[in-house]
Amino acid sequence: GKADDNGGEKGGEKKDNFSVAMVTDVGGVDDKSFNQSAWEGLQNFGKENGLEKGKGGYDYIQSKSDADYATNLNTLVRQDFDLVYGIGFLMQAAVEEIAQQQKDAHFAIVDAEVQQPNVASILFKEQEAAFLAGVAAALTTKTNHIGFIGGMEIPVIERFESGFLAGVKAAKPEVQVDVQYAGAFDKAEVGQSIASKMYSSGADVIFHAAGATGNGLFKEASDRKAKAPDKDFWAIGVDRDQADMGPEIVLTSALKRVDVAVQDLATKAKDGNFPGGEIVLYGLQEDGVGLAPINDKVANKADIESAVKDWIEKIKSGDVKVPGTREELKSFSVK
Amino acid sequence: MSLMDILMIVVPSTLLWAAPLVFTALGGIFSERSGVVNIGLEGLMVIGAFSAIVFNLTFADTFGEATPWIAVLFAMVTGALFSVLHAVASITFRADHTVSGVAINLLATGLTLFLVKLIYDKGETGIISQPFSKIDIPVLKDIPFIGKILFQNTYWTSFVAIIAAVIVWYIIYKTPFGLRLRSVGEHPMAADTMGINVTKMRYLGVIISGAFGGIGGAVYAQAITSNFSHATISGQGFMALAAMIFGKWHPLGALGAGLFFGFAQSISIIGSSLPFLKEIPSVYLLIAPYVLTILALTGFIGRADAPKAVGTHYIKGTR
Amino acid sequence: MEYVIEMLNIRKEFGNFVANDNITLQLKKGEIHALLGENGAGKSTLMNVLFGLYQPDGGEIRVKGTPVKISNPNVANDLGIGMVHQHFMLVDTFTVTENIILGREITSAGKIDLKKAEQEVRQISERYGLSVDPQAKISDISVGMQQRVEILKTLYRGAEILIFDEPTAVLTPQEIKELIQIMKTLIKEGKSIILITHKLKEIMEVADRCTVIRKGKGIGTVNVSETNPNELASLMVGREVVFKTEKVEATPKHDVLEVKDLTVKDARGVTVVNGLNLTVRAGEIVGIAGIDGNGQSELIEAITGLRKAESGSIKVNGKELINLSPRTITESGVGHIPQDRHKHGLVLNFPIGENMVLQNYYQKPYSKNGVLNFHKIYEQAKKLIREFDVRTPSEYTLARALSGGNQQKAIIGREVDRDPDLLIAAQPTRGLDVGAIEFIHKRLIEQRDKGKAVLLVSFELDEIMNVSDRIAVIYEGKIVAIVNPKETDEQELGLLMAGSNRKEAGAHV
Amino acid sequence: MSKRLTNILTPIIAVLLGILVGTIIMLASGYDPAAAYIALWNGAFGDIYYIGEVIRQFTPYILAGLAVAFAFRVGLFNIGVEGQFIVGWTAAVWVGVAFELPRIIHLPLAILAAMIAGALWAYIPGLLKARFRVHEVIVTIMMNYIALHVTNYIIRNVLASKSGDKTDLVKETASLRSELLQSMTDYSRLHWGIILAIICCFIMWFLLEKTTRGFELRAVGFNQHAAQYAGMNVNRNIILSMLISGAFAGLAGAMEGLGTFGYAAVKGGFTGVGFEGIAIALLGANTALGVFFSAILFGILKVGSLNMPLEAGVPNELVNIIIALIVFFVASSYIIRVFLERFSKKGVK
Ligand SMILES: Nc1ncnc2c1ncn2[C@@H]1O[C@H](COP(=O)(O)OP(=O)(O)OP(=O)(O)O)[C@@H](O)[C@H]1O
Ligand SMILES: Nc1ncnc2c1ncn2[C@@H]1O[C@H](COP(=O)(O)OP(=O)(O)OP(=O)(O)O)[C@@H](O)[C@H]1O
Ligand SMILES: [Mg+2]
Ligand SMILES: [Mg+2]
Repeated sequence: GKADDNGGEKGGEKKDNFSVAMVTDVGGVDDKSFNQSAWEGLQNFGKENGLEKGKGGYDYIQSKSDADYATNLNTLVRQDFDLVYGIGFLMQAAVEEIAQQQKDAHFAIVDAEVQQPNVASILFKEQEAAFLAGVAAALTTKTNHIGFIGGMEIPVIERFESGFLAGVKAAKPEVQVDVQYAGAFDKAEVGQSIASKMYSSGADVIFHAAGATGNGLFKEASDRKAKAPDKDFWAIGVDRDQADMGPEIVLTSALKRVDVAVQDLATKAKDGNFPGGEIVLYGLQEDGVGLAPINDKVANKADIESAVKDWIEKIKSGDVKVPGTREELKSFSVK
Repeated sequence: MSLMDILMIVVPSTLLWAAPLVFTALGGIFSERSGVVNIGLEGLMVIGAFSAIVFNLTFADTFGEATPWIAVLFAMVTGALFSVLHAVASITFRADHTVSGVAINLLATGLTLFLVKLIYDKGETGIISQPFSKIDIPVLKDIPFIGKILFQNTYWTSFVAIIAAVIVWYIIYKTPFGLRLRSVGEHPMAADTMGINVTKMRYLGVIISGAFGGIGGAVYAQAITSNFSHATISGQGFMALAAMIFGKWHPLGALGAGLFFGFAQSISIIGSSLPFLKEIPSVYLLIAPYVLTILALTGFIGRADAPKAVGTHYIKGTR
Repeated sequence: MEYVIEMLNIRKEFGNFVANDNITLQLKKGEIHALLGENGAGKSTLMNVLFGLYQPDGGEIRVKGTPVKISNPNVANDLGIGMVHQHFMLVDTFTVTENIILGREITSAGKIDLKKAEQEVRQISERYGLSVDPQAKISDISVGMQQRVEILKTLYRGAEILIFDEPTAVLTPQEIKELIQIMKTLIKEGKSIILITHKLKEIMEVADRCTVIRKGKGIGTVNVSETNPNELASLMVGREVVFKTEKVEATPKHDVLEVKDLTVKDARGVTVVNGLNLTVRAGEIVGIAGIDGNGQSELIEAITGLRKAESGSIKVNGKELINLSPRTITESGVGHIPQDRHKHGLVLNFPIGENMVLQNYYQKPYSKNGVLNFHKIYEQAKKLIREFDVRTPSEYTLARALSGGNQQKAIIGREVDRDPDLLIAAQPTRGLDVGAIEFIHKRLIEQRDKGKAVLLVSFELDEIMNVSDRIAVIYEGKIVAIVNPKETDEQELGLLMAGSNRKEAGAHV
Repeated sequence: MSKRLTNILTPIIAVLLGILVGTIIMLASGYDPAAAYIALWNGAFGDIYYIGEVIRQFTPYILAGLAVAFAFRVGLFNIGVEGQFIVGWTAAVWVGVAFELPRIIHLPLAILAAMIAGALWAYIPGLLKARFRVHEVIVTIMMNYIALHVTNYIIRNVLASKSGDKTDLVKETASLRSELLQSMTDYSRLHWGIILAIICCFIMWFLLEKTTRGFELRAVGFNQHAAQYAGMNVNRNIILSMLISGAFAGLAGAMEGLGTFGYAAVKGGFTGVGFEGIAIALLGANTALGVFFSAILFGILKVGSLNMPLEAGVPNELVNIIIALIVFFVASSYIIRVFLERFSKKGVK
């Protein structure tokens, strides 16, 4: 803790190094999702600045349950890390509370908003990535039938859903989109059953924003593709490029560059520009979201790419404002 | 959506869900029929899932398409080995069966995740390249109507599960082994006086349950999740336990219960697409399988009697 | 003389307790050899040693002169030793055939050949006159039938020597007769039998010789033809025993229990008490005689509130009690010594002390404002243990650890001490030795003499005749006759119980 | 060796054996056990903050353990503590955010709401068991899932504020948090709930061991037939035991809702507290005192282990293995007793 005897020594280190650490939620740093991405960002930051993993450099703690967030955040503060990240909206309350207690420490939270002078909130415009995914999906579908699988009905996923639907609508209004929530982020079998239902009822592209539940989607798509290689069963990944989940079936992925954001924010803080009390939004403009490369096996890959490029320009320029809620989606139109 | 469409979605999905539950519940039957409570089914599935995924990742290149099947066999062996712990504790060391089962669950989760860290230096494994795949069953798929519903877009493992249930029924009700196993679970002292080695039968019961639990986990992981993480097996073992009790400790009953659970889950998934269910809040669909199970139990299944001596220790010379 | 079995100087210890101390028992070929001793004397232990369930700590066993080591029941079976256990070793959910072939299944291609097995069972059954249905489920057949299945099990395994551990304790008089017939047939077929029983009459009737043990020690072997029941009893107990319980003439007063047109269904929904009428007066003991399964259990369960009655009336001291809760009925002055002491009578995992207040723990002085007063509870327990001679290390000992006889004494103490106006005693002496039986009979008569009404249900005609002031014969759920014990005999009762009416029965006398 | 000494020694030996095997596993897999245990120790006791966190952690463990143990003593296996815990948590927060009341009413009301919610959730399996003899194990498993989905729905659609997946913090007047306790423990989340948990231990002990009601409950637990014979209402006692068990579980939920977290959030899956409760109860031999101590042990191991990867580079899954081994050895205490007896006999000779 603060009073422990090697505190002075660490104080010394502090002058040389800017140390950063993060607390993951129960997923851990190999969750193939935002925890992993955040950790990659920290590692990159560490490499860039010649830091070592561990105290005084960069490190992480994995939580075992929701109750552990506060303990872990506190532990990192007590180890005198200069900036402590809470990864995921689940950590919002814990960060908020500890920030008030540890006024000298600096925090950042990903995917949630905490209004404290010593906390920077990192939010993403997921809807923009999802919008692009929607465009790609709409231009790929031959059946004019698409699916969306959500994990749980929480604001982040609603942003994915709204953006995706807006993208589809913008590119090809006549396409029908089935939306279904699995109710969990860790139920691959539910994901698979939903995907199966959607493919069976005629969808040929499905986008998921459902964490490990989405693994069921890739499984279903791969199975179907293996059985009927000349038919289309596309899946769109989320958060990172999920092309590794099935080279035959992953159309693209809606990227959420937590790594970019984490690294960027750490750099800002190191340079003395810590955006305490602010919300730092990462969208297309900031390279915080994007679309992964389109699968080579799509016939009209070039068309899709150019369409996507157009829309990116429009979004970046502010011509198009992508809806982030269902409410906004209702009033969304391209013209 | 036409009825045919609905059936074509619901039936394969029911079968998909049911298979791991049925395998594991069958395992539970062996153990409990021999008189040993097995609440450790969850842990046995964890072990099975873990072993199958590790095997699959390691040997996919060697065995090619046969990999998932060999991985199931491997998981069967590891499950059986792991269950020896439960057998030793609850039979030889006279541990409370439930406590030992809880320990098995805790140990399985802890150990497998520890090993994943140790082997891969990661929190969860990568995706396997040779999972169980959807297939159309040759010949049968062409049966009019039924073929489309039952034998297309499905998994071999689902049919293996059904066949396994029938075989287990045969073993438990038609063979000397089954008779002895049941006698040990009903009245161990009677069995002892008839020269049956109670300890041996109970060890066998538990070890076979471990083998089946391992299969259940392996099937689940290779047909559904394709990797192993802390979330791969999260409650399926308890659902299998419920299926076993629901099925009244009878192999065909467990099969029925597993199919029922699968069916209820499928309905909760497809429900949102059915015209008459579309409007209701999704929470009702999400809880439907569980509510239906409770209603079914209360309404027409009613009380189920466990094997009489289940959970007790047989110590020679006491009653 | 050729002995088929010789158990020489057998010793068996349980921890520090010596259950068998130097006991010798020699069984001749073709004889029925009785083994007699008080509850806890060590009879079952000795037989379990012979059957390979226990390993002796000393002594030697010889079969046909050859020393053997019987390490498990399989070895015993191979040596031709079969045992009919005191507590039946049958799997309730199995059929007769399944129980019999268990462990020695007949198979064809890995599958149990039930057809063939059933045939074989039927054959043996016919040969020894056992008439058992091979396809019946154990839970569906009577106790007597279950016992025959036990016998069949041993015969199926080719037993030459049969051990019967208290076979008659659970049987009706008719069944006992049939069993004795069966034993005689077995002897004729060349078998030898060791018979454990507390009933001296039976020993006198069938046994050739009798070995007596007391407190784990062998007392000796006598030829039955050269002895009499009194000698046997005093050998066993170590003192003189009175058989005919002394009692003065009853002076019955007002009606305490009035049962009118009572109809009760059993667990399977069959009407087993069918318009039954019965009155028990203060100061008398009414014994209910009947063959097991004629509605006795259901009658008692209905009176005590443990089973719902369909219709009719049950009054105690004029108060209608039908279908009230057991608690209300207990509080209205009904005491109940239940038939199954382990199932109903005791919470085996409670200390004996807490069992002593099982019905009145909530009353003063055992509790106040919902809080138990353990001091008072154990004081009461100590008193009852002393008064009723319950042999237990202490009042804190778990009820489970007591012998059957002592458990029964504890229950009787508890029920009698509550001083109920109506005391129902269901088979209060089942499985107890003559000393304990004597004690319990005295207590019942004592209650009667205090002006209480006592309803006694028993399958032992001796007991019924000995203790009751009036005998009510129950048949198919009705009281078919009320007889005076002084004016009847076992034969008449037996016929009444079998459904013949009074006149016919009387005609035989 | 006296029976008493054996009874005390047995669990201690079980714990030591668990640690011993854990050490062997670490050595075999190339980790440094000494460093791991020091990290564990520091993570649990290295700072007054961590002591506060340990207590905070085991507070709901005590209650969840009591919930499981109480039902066990009446012969029921309540796997549904997890679900009752979740509904208790939600109910407490509901009352905590929805009303404006003075503390003296608000806090008790919120706590009561949690207990009632947990009790009602347990009432259903209790009732079905009593009335229809439906196996409580299945029903409670199913009720867990129903609790999860229903509370998520309520939180999302009824309780959640603007953000949509989480309620506001409960009002100050309904909070178990304490400035005093926090300042004593350097900002740990220690709250007054620990007092309630200790009181509940006492209540469980007193109720079961000292009252007529406890007499009935225990009798029903051991022998329903004898209980019925003795004039006790078996069904009522079954239901009652589930109600009390559920109330304990609900109260455990209030510890999280009014103390540790101060809010309720949509949950992606089970919290695990209810399932830990099973292990805690069994480890504590289903007695109040036993549950108390085993909950403390669990709390220490859980909180301490968080520090292991950071300080010693040892995966904290290892602690789960050790916990499992301890439960395993406690379950097998028969064999430990046999060894102790042999050992002491030899000592005498
Ligand atoms: N497994 C055992 N462990 C310890 N003591 C035992 C055991 N079995 C029997 N005993 C004790 O040994 C003594 C003899 O018991 P046993 O069952 O042989 O009596 P019994 O003569 O058959 O009595 P009963 O007439 O009641 O059947 C009893 O005092 C009993 O307490
Ligand atoms: N493990 C044991 N430890 C101590 N005593 C035991 C043990 N097992 C059995 N006994 C005792 O052995 C004795 C004989 O048992 P048994 O069941 O034959 O009793 P019983 O008097 O014949 O009663 P009943 O025939 O009515 O069941 C009893 O005293 C019983 O308590
Ligand atoms: Mg005996
Ligand atoms: Mg006896």
